[in-house]
Amino acid sequence: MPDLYRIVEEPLSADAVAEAVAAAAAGGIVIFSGVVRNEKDGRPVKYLEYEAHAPMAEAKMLEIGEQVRRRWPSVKAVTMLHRVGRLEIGESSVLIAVSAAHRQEAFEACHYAIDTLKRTVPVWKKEHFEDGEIWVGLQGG
Amino acid sequence: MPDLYRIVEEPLSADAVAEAVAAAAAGGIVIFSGVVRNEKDGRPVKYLEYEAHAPMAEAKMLEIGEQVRRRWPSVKAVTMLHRVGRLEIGESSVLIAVSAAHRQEAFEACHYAIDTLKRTVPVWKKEHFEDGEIWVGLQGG
Amino acid sequence: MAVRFFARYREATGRQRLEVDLPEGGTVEAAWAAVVDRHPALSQYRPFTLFAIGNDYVQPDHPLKAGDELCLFPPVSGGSL
Amino acid sequence: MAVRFFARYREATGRQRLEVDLPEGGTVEAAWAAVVDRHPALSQYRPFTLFAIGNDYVQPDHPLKAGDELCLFPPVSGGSL
Repeated sequence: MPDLYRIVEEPLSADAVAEAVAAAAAGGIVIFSGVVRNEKDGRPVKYLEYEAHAPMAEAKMLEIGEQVRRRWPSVKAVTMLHRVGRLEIGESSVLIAVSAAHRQEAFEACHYAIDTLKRTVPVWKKEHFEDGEIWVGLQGG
Repeated sequence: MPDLYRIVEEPLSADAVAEAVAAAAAGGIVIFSGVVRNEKDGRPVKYLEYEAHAPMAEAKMLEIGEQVRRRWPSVKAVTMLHRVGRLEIGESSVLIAVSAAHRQEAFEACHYAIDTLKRTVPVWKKEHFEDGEIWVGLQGG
Repeated sequence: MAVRFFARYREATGRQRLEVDLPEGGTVEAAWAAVVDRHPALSQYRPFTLFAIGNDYVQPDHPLKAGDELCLFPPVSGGSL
Repeated sequence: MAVRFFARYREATGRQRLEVDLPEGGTVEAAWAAVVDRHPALSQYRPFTLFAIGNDYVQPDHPLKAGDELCLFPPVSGGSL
Protein backbone atom coordinates (compact mmCIF):
# COMPACT_ATOMS: atom_id res chain seq x y z
CA MET A 1 0.00 0.00 0.00
CA PRO A 2 2.01 3.05 -1.17
CA ASP A 3 1.55 6.31 0.72
CA LEU A 4 -0.13 9.05 -1.26
CA TYR A 5 0.38 12.85 -1.19
CA ARG A 6 -1.53 14.88 -3.76
CA ILE A 7 -2.96 18.25 -4.69
CA VAL A 8 -6.22 17.52 -6.50
CA GLU A 9 -9.07 19.43 -8.13
CA GLU A 10 -11.80 16.85 -7.58
CA PRO A 11 -14.03 16.51 -4.50
CA LEU A 12 -12.37 14.52 -1.70
CA SER A 13 -13.77 11.23 -0.41
CA ALA A 14 -13.21 9.96 3.14
CA ASP A 15 -14.04 6.44 1.98
CA ALA A 16 -11.34 6.61 -0.68
CA VAL A 17 -8.63 7.71 1.76
CA ALA A 18 -9.77 5.14 4.33
CA GLU A 19 -9.43 2.45 1.69
CA ALA A 20 -6.03 3.80 0.64
CA VAL A 21 -4.61 3.38 4.16
CA ALA A 22 -6.48 0.20 5.18
CA ALA A 23 -3.35 -1.92 5.20
CA ALA A 24 -4.43 -5.40 6.18
CA ALA A 25 -2.41 -5.30 9.39
CA ALA A 26 -3.85 -1.98 10.60
CA GLY A 27 -6.20 -1.97 13.56
CA GLY A 28 -7.35 1.64 13.45
CA ILE A 29 -7.65 4.51 11.01
CA VAL A 30 -7.89 8.17 11.99
CA ILE A 31 -9.06 10.64 9.36
CA PHE A 32 -9.02 14.43 9.54
CA SER A 33 -11.22 16.41 7.18
CA GLY A 34 -11.03 20.19 6.97
CA VAL A 35 -14.41 21.58 6.03
CA VAL A 36 -15.31 24.94 4.52
CA ARG A 37 -17.09 26.91 7.24
CA ASN A 38 -20.13 29.08 6.64
CA GLU A 39 -18.71 32.04 8.53
CA LYS A 40 -15.44 33.77 9.40
CA ASP A 41 -15.40 35.88 12.57
CA GLY A 42 -19.15 36.22 12.28
CA ARG A 43 -19.16 37.23 8.60
CA PRO A 44 -21.11 34.85 6.33
CA VAL A 45 -18.84 33.12 3.79
CA LYS A 46 -20.19 32.55 0.26
CA TYR A 47 -17.49 30.17 -1.00
CA LEU A 48 -13.70 29.67 -0.98
CA GLU A 49 -10.97 29.41 -3.57
CA TYR A 50 -7.84 27.39 -2.83
CA GLU A 51 -4.54 27.83 -4.61
CA ALA A 52 -1.36 25.80 -4.11
CA HIS A 53 2.22 25.64 -5.30
CA ALA A 54 1.39 22.06 -6.21
CA PRO A 55 4.82 20.38 -6.67
CA MET A 56 6.23 21.95 -3.50
CA ALA A 57 3.00 21.23 -1.59
CA GLU A 58 3.20 17.55 -2.53
CA ALA A 59 6.89 17.43 -1.58
CA LYS A 60 6.14 19.03 1.80
CA MET A 61 3.28 16.57 2.46
CA LEU A 62 5.65 13.70 1.64
CA GLU A 63 8.15 15.14 4.15
CA ILE A 64 5.42 15.20 6.80
CA GLY A 65 4.56 11.58 6.02
CA GLU A 66 8.21 10.61 6.44
CA GLN A 67 8.40 12.44 9.78
CA VAL A 68 5.25 10.63 10.89
CA ARG A 69 6.70 7.23 10.02
CA ARG A 70 9.93 7.95 11.90
CA ARG A 71 8.12 9.20 14.99
CA TRP A 72 5.27 6.64 15.21
CA PRO A 73 6.60 3.23 14.16
CA SER A 74 3.22 1.47 14.38
CA VAL A 75 1.89 3.66 11.56
CA LYS A 76 1.10 1.49 8.54
CA ALA A 77 0.12 4.02 5.89
CA VAL A 78 -0.43 7.76 5.42
CA THR A 79 -2.47 9.64 2.82
CA MET A 80 -2.67 13.42 2.51
CA LEU A 81 -4.84 15.12 -0.10
CA HIS A 82 -5.48 18.85 -0.51
CA ARG A 83 -8.07 20.13 -2.90
CA VAL A 84 -7.66 23.37 -4.89
CA GLY A 85 -10.09 25.48 -6.90
CA ARG A 86 -13.52 26.69 -5.85
CA LEU A 87 -15.06 24.96 -2.81
CA GLU A 88 -18.56 25.41 -1.45
CA ILE A 89 -19.64 25.55 2.21
CA GLY A 90 -19.42 22.10 3.83
CA GLU A 91 -17.00 20.66 1.26
CA SER A 92 -13.72 19.12 2.39
CA SER A 93 -10.54 21.04 1.51
CA VAL A 94 -8.04 18.62 3.06
CA LEU A 95 -8.14 14.95 4.02
CA ILE A 96 -5.47 13.18 6.03
CA ALA A 97 -5.76 9.47 6.84
CA VAL A 98 -3.37 7.48 9.03
CA SER A 99 -3.64 3.77 9.73
CA ALA A 100 -1.77 2.17 12.60
CA ALA A 101 -1.65 -0.96 14.68
CA HIS A 102 -2.50 1.12 17.78
CA ARG A 103 -5.16 3.81 17.73
CA GLN A 104 -3.25 6.09 20.12
CA GLU A 105 -0.50 6.42 17.52
CA ALA A 106 -2.99 6.94 14.70
CA PHE A 107 -4.58 9.86 16.60
CA GLU A 108 -1.24 11.47 17.48
CA ALA A 109 0.18 11.04 13.98
CA CYS A 110 -2.90 12.43 12.21
CA HIS A 111 -3.04 15.42 14.57
CA TYR A 112 0.66 16.12 14.02
CA ALA A 113 0.21 15.83 10.25
CA ILE A 114 -2.58 18.42 9.99
CA ASP A 115 -0.85 20.84 12.40
CA THR A 116 2.38 20.59 10.37
CA LEU A 117 0.56 20.86 7.05
CA LYS A 118 -1.01 24.15 8.19
CA ARG A 119 2.45 25.55 9.01
CA THR A 120 4.52 24.35 6.08
CA VAL A 121 2.51 23.35 3.01
CA PRO A 122 2.15 26.21 0.50
CA VAL A 123 -1.62 26.46 0.08
CA TRP A 124 -3.67 29.64 0.26
CA LYS A 125 -7.37 30.26 0.41
CA LYS A 126 -9.41 33.25 -0.61
CA GLU A 127 -12.57 33.67 1.40
CA HIS A 128 -15.39 35.22 -0.56
CA PHE A 129 -17.97 37.24 1.40
CA GLU A 130 -20.99 39.19 0.20
CA ASP A 131 -18.93 42.39 0.33
CA GLY A 132 -15.32 41.42 -0.34
CA GLU A 133 -12.59 38.81 -0.22
CA ILE A 134 -9.67 37.96 2.04
CA TRP A 135 -6.61 35.87 1.26
CA VAL A 136 -5.54 33.51 4.03
CA GLY A 137 -2.68 31.09 3.84
CA LEU A 138 -0.18 28.86 5.52
CA GLN A 139 -0.39 29.57 9.27
CA GLY A 140 -3.76 31.26 8.82
CA GLY A 141 -5.81 28.11 8.15
CA MET B 1 -28.08 17.98 12.37
CA PRO B 2 -29.13 15.36 14.95
CA ASP B 3 -26.45 13.19 16.54
CA LEU B 4 -26.67 9.52 15.61
CA TYR B 5 -25.82 6.39 17.65
CA ARG B 6 -26.60 3.07 16.03
CA ILE B 7 -25.85 -0.66 15.92
CA VAL B 8 -26.10 -1.65 12.25
CA GLU B 9 -25.67 -4.75 10.09
CA GLU B 10 -24.65 -2.99 6.89
CA PRO B 11 -21.11 -2.01 5.84
CA LEU B 12 -20.02 1.32 7.33
CA SER B 13 -19.16 4.35 5.20
CA ALA B 14 -16.73 7.07 6.30
CA ASP B 15 -18.28 9.44 3.75
CA ALA B 16 -21.72 8.90 5.27
CA VAL B 17 -20.59 9.68 8.83
CA ALA B 18 -18.56 12.67 7.62
CA GLU B 19 -21.67 14.01 5.93
CA ALA B 20 -23.76 13.31 9.04
CA VAL B 21 -21.53 15.53 11.22
CA ALA B 22 -20.64 18.20 8.63
CA ALA B 23 -22.62 20.89 10.41
CA ALA B 24 -22.23 24.03 8.34
CA ALA B 25 -20.39 25.81 11.15
CA ALA B 26 -17.83 23.04 11.73
CA GLY B 27 -14.25 23.64 10.69
CA GLY B 28 -12.86 20.15 11.17
CA ILE B 29 -14.04 16.57 11.32
CA VAL B 30 -12.12 13.72 12.96
CA ILE B 31 -13.16 10.17 12.14
CA PHE B 32 -12.01 6.97 13.79
CA SER B 33 -12.50 3.68 11.99
CA GLY B 34 -11.75 0.35 13.64
CA VAL B 35 -10.64 -2.16 11.04
CA VAL B 36 -10.62 -5.95 11.18
CA ARG B 37 -6.96 -7.00 11.37
CA ASN B 38 -5.52 -9.95 9.49
CA GLU B 39 -3.75 -11.36 12.54
CA LYS B 40 -4.04 -11.61 16.33
CA ASP B 41 -0.82 -12.12 18.26
CA GLY B 42 0.75 -13.53 15.11
CA ARG B 43 -2.12 -15.95 14.32
CA PRO B 44 -3.80 -15.35 10.96
CA VAL B 45 -7.45 -14.29 11.35
CA LYS B 46 -10.00 -15.62 8.82
CA TYR B 47 -12.93 -13.37 9.74
CA LEU B 48 -14.75 -11.91 12.74
CA GLU B 49 -18.26 -12.03 14.11
CA TYR B 50 -19.61 -9.14 16.19
CA GLU B 51 -22.50 -9.39 18.59
CA ALA B 52 -24.07 -6.56 20.61
CA HIS B 53 -26.74 -5.96 23.19
CA ALA B 54 -28.09 -3.44 20.71
CA PRO B 55 -30.50 -1.26 22.77
CA MET B 56 -28.02 -0.93 25.64
CA ALA B 57 -25.13 -0.38 23.23
CA GLU B 58 -27.00 2.49 21.56
CA ALA B 59 -27.90 3.96 24.96
CA LYS B 60 -24.25 3.79 26.08
CA MET B 61 -23.06 5.43 22.84
CA LEU B 62 -25.60 8.22 23.40
CA GLU B 63 -24.21 8.68 26.94
CA ILE B 64 -20.71 9.00 25.51
CA GLY B 65 -21.95 11.59 23.02
CA GLU B 66 -23.51 13.59 25.85
CA GLN B 67 -20.26 13.43 27.85
CA VAL B 68 -18.36 14.64 24.78
CA ARG B 69 -20.68 17.62 24.33
CA ARG B 70 -20.34 18.63 27.98
CA ARG B 71 -16.56 18.34 27.95
CA TRP B 72 -15.76 19.90 24.54
CA PRO B 73 -18.16 22.79 23.94
CA SER B 74 -16.90 23.51 20.40
CA VAL B 75 -18.12 20.07 19.26
CA LYS B 76 -20.90 20.51 16.70
CA ALA B 77 -22.04 16.94 16.06
CA VAL B 78 -21.20 13.34 16.99
CA THR B 79 -21.97 10.08 15.20
CA MET B 80 -21.14 6.61 16.51
CA LEU B 81 -21.91 3.47 14.51
CA HIS B 82 -20.98 -0.11 15.39
CA ARG B 83 -21.50 -2.92 12.94
CA VAL B 84 -22.52 -6.44 13.97
CA GLY B 85 -22.54 -9.79 12.16
CA ARG B 86 -19.77 -11.29 10.08
CA LEU B 87 -16.95 -8.94 9.02
CA GLU B 88 -14.09 -9.70 6.68
CA ILE B 89 -10.45 -8.58 7.00
CA GLY B 90 -10.10 -4.87 6.30
CA GLU B 91 -13.76 -4.02 6.93
CA SER B 92 -14.70 -1.34 9.44
CA SER B 93 -16.39 -2.51 12.64
CA VAL B 94 -16.85 0.88 14.27
CA LEU B 95 -16.97 4.44 12.98
CA ILE B 96 -16.95 7.55 15.16
CA ALA B 97 -17.12 11.02 13.64
CA VAL B 98 -16.87 14.29 15.55
CA SER B 99 -17.13 17.75 14.01
CA ALA B 100 -15.97 20.82 15.88
CA ALA B 101 -15.09 24.45 15.34
CA HIS B 102 -11.51 23.69 16.48
CA ARG B 103 -9.62 20.63 15.33
CA GLN B 104 -7.85 20.15 18.67
CA GLU B 105 -11.22 19.51 20.31
CA ALA B 106 -12.37 17.23 17.49
CA PHE B 107 -9.25 15.05 17.96
CA GLU B 108 -9.59 14.90 21.74
CA ALA B 109 -13.33 14.20 21.65
CA CYS B 110 -13.05 11.44 19.04
CA HIS B 111 -10.19 9.79 20.92
CA TYR B 112 -12.16 9.93 24.18
CA ALA B 113 -15.24 8.50 22.45
CA ILE B 114 -13.50 5.40 21.06
CA ASP B 115 -11.60 4.74 24.32
CA THR B 116 -14.84 4.98 26.31
CA LEU B 117 -16.78 2.88 23.81
CA LYS B 118 -14.22 0.09 24.20
CA ARG B 119 -14.71 0.13 27.98
CA THR B 120 -18.46 0.50 28.30
CA VAL B 121 -20.43 -0.43 25.19
CA PRO B 122 -21.64 -4.07 25.25
CA VAL B 123 -20.22 -5.46 22.02
CA TRP B 124 -18.27 -8.68 21.65
CA LYS B 125 -16.30 -10.14 18.82
CA LYS B 126 -15.44 -13.72 17.99
CA GLU B 127 -12.18 -14.09 16.14
CA HIS B 128 -12.14 -17.02 13.74
CA PHE B 129 -8.77 -18.64 13.05
CA GLU B 130 -7.90 -21.61 10.89
CA ASP B 131 -7.87 -23.79 14.01
CA GLY B 132 -10.32 -22.28 16.47
CA GLU B 133 -12.19 -19.25 17.75
CA ILE B 134 -11.82 -16.77 20.61
CA TRP B 135 -14.41 -14.46 22.07
CA VAL B 136 -13.16 -10.98 22.90
CA GLY B 137 -15.27 -8.18 24.24
CA LEU B 138 -15.57 -4.89 26.04
CA GLN B 139 -12.11 -4.01 27.38
CA GLY B 140 -10.50 -6.57 25.07
CA GLY B 141 -10.90 -4.64 21.80
CA MET C 1 -37.40 -13.39 36.30
CA ALA C 2 -35.41 -13.73 33.10
CA VAL C 3 -31.67 -14.05 32.58
CA ARG C 4 -30.17 -13.33 29.19
CA PHE C 5 -26.84 -14.69 27.86
CA PHE C 6 -24.49 -13.03 25.41
CA ALA C 7 -21.57 -14.13 23.26
CA ARG C 8 -19.49 -16.79 25.01
CA TYR C 9 -22.25 -17.43 27.59
CA ARG C 10 -24.86 -17.93 24.89
CA GLU C 11 -22.64 -20.52 23.27
CA ALA C 12 -21.57 -22.17 26.55
CA THR C 13 -25.17 -22.61 27.74
CA GLY C 14 -26.64 -23.25 24.31
CA ARG C 15 -29.39 -20.72 25.04
CA GLN C 16 -30.21 -17.04 24.95
CA ARG C 17 -32.52 -16.93 27.97
CA LEU C 18 -33.28 -18.73 31.19
CA GLU C 19 -36.17 -18.24 33.62
CA VAL C 20 -35.13 -18.42 37.26
CA ASP C 21 -37.27 -18.25 40.38
CA LEU C 22 -36.05 -15.79 42.95
CA PRO C 23 -37.71 -14.62 46.16
CA GLU C 24 -38.85 -10.99 46.11
CA GLY C 25 -35.79 -8.77 46.72
CA GLY C 26 -33.32 -11.42 45.63
CA THR C 27 -30.06 -9.96 44.38
CA VAL C 28 -28.06 -10.22 41.18
CA GLU C 29 -25.68 -12.48 43.10
CA ALA C 30 -28.54 -14.84 44.00
CA ALA C 31 -29.62 -14.94 40.35
CA TRP C 32 -26.06 -15.79 39.33
CA ALA C 33 -26.07 -18.69 41.82
CA ALA C 34 -29.32 -19.99 40.31
CA VAL C 35 -27.85 -19.77 36.83
CA VAL C 36 -24.69 -21.63 37.85
CA ASP C 37 -26.86 -24.34 39.42
CA ARG C 38 -28.25 -25.00 35.96
CA HIS C 39 -25.03 -24.31 34.01
CA PRO C 40 -22.02 -25.12 36.19
CA ALA C 41 -19.62 -24.38 33.32
CA LEU C 42 -20.22 -20.66 33.90
CA SER C 43 -18.94 -20.71 37.48
CA GLN C 44 -15.29 -20.15 36.49
CA TYR C 45 -16.23 -16.80 34.88
CA ARG C 46 -17.78 -15.16 37.95
CA PRO C 47 -14.90 -12.74 38.72
CA PHE C 48 -15.01 -11.38 35.18
CA THR C 49 -18.75 -11.17 34.60
CA LEU C 50 -20.57 -7.86 34.17
CA PHE C 51 -24.27 -7.52 34.98
CA ALA C 52 -26.83 -5.21 33.40
CA ILE C 53 -30.53 -4.52 33.68
CA GLY C 54 -32.21 -2.46 30.99
CA ASN C 55 -29.51 -0.13 29.69
CA ASP C 56 -27.46 0.08 32.90
CA TYR C 57 -24.72 -1.89 34.54
CA VAL C 58 -25.64 -3.08 38.05
CA GLN C 59 -23.63 -4.35 41.01
CA PRO C 60 -23.90 -7.90 42.43
CA ASP C 61 -25.85 -6.64 45.48
CA HIS C 62 -28.48 -4.94 43.31
CA PRO C 63 -32.00 -6.22 44.24
CA LEU C 64 -34.08 -7.60 41.37
CA LYS C 65 -37.70 -6.73 40.72
CA ALA C 66 -40.39 -8.81 39.06
CA GLY C 67 -40.17 -8.35 35.31
CA ASP C 68 -36.44 -7.51 35.34
CA GLU C 69 -34.30 -9.08 32.67
CA LEU C 70 -30.77 -9.62 33.97
CA CYS C 71 -28.09 -9.58 31.28
CA LEU C 72 -24.87 -11.52 31.83
CA PHE C 73 -21.91 -10.10 29.94
CA PRO C 74 -18.98 -12.44 29.48
CA PRO C 75 -15.38 -11.66 30.31
CA VAL C 76 -13.10 -9.90 27.97
CA SER C 77 -11.01 -12.68 26.59
CA GLY C 78 -9.80 -16.18 27.24
CA GLY C 79 -9.06 -19.50 25.62
CA SER C 80 -10.79 -21.04 22.66
CA LEU C 81 -14.26 -22.45 23.20
CA MET D 1 16.24 34.71 -13.24
CA ALA D 2 12.51 34.20 -12.68
CA VAL D 3 10.27 35.27 -9.80
CA ARG D 4 6.90 33.63 -9.33
CA PHE D 5 3.91 35.15 -7.51
CA PHE D 6 1.20 33.31 -5.61
CA ALA D 7 -2.27 34.15 -4.33
CA ARG D 8 -2.43 37.77 -3.10
CA TYR D 9 0.84 38.65 -4.86
CA ARG D 10 -0.38 37.24 -8.14
CA GLU D 11 -3.47 39.42 -7.88
CA ALA D 12 -1.61 42.51 -6.59
CA THR D 13 0.92 42.42 -9.44
CA GLY D 14 -1.49 41.12 -12.07
CA ARG D 15 1.08 38.53 -13.11
CA GLN D 16 2.35 35.06 -12.30
CA ARG D 17 5.99 35.61 -13.23
CA LEU D 18 8.59 38.31 -13.59
CA GLU D 19 12.10 38.14 -15.05
CA VAL D 20 14.68 40.09 -13.07
CA ASP D 21 18.36 40.67 -13.80
CA LEU D 22 20.65 39.91 -10.90
CA PRO D 23 24.44 39.83 -10.75
CA GLU D 24 25.90 36.33 -10.23
CA GLY D 25 25.62 35.47 -6.51
CA GLY D 26 22.81 37.95 -5.87
CA THR D 27 20.66 37.05 -2.90
CA VAL D 28 16.96 36.47 -2.35
CA GLU D 29 16.90 39.88 -0.65
CA ALA D 30 18.35 41.51 -3.78
CA ALA D 31 15.70 39.81 -5.91
CA TRP D 32 12.99 41.07 -3.58
CA ALA D 33 14.34 44.62 -3.99
CA ALA D 34 14.20 44.26 -7.77
CA VAL D 35 10.61 43.01 -7.57
CA VAL D 36 9.54 45.91 -5.33
CA ASP D 37 11.15 48.32 -7.78
CA ARG D 38 8.68 47.06 -10.39
CA HIS D 39 5.75 46.54 -8.00
CA PRO D 40 6.02 48.96 -5.06
CA ALA D 41 2.67 47.77 -3.67
CA LEU D 42 4.42 44.62 -2.43
CA SER D 43 6.86 46.50 -0.21
CA GLN D 44 4.50 46.59 2.82
CA TYR D 45 4.46 42.75 2.88
CA ARG D 46 8.22 42.19 3.26
CA PRO D 47 8.19 41.17 6.97
CA PHE D 48 5.58 38.47 6.28
CA THR D 49 6.86 37.06 3.01
CA LEU D 50 8.21 33.53 2.70
CA PHE D 51 10.68 32.57 -0.02
CA ALA D 52 11.11 29.22 -1.74
CA ILE D 53 13.23 27.73 -4.51
CA GLY D 54 12.26 24.38 -5.94
CA ASN D 55 10.54 22.54 -3.10
CA ASP D 56 12.39 24.23 -0.24
CA TYR D 57 12.02 27.37 1.79
CA VAL D 58 15.09 29.61 1.64
CA GLN D 59 16.34 32.49 3.78
CA PRO D 60 16.75 36.09 2.53
CA ASP D 61 20.56 35.73 2.40
CA HIS D 62 20.38 32.65 0.17
CA PRO D 63 22.42 33.20 -3.05
CA LEU D 64 20.56 32.66 -6.32
CA LYS D 65 21.90 30.67 -9.26
CA ALA D 66 21.16 31.09 -12.95
CA GLY D 67 17.99 29.16 -13.75
CA ASP D 68 16.53 29.44 -10.23
CA GLU D 69 12.87 30.26 -9.94
CA LEU D 70 12.23 32.23 -6.75
CA CYS D 71 8.74 31.79 -5.32
CA LEU D 72 7.22 34.56 -3.22
CA PHE D 73 4.62 33.34 -0.75
CA PRO D 74 2.28 35.97 0.62
CA PRO D 75 1.58 36.61 4.27
CA VAL D 76 -0.99 34.72 6.18
CA SER D 77 -3.86 37.11 6.35
CA GLY D 78 -4.79 40.72 6.12
CA GLY D 79 -7.36 43.17 4.86
CA SER D 80 -9.52 42.81 1.79
CA LEU D 81 -7.88 43.34 -1.57
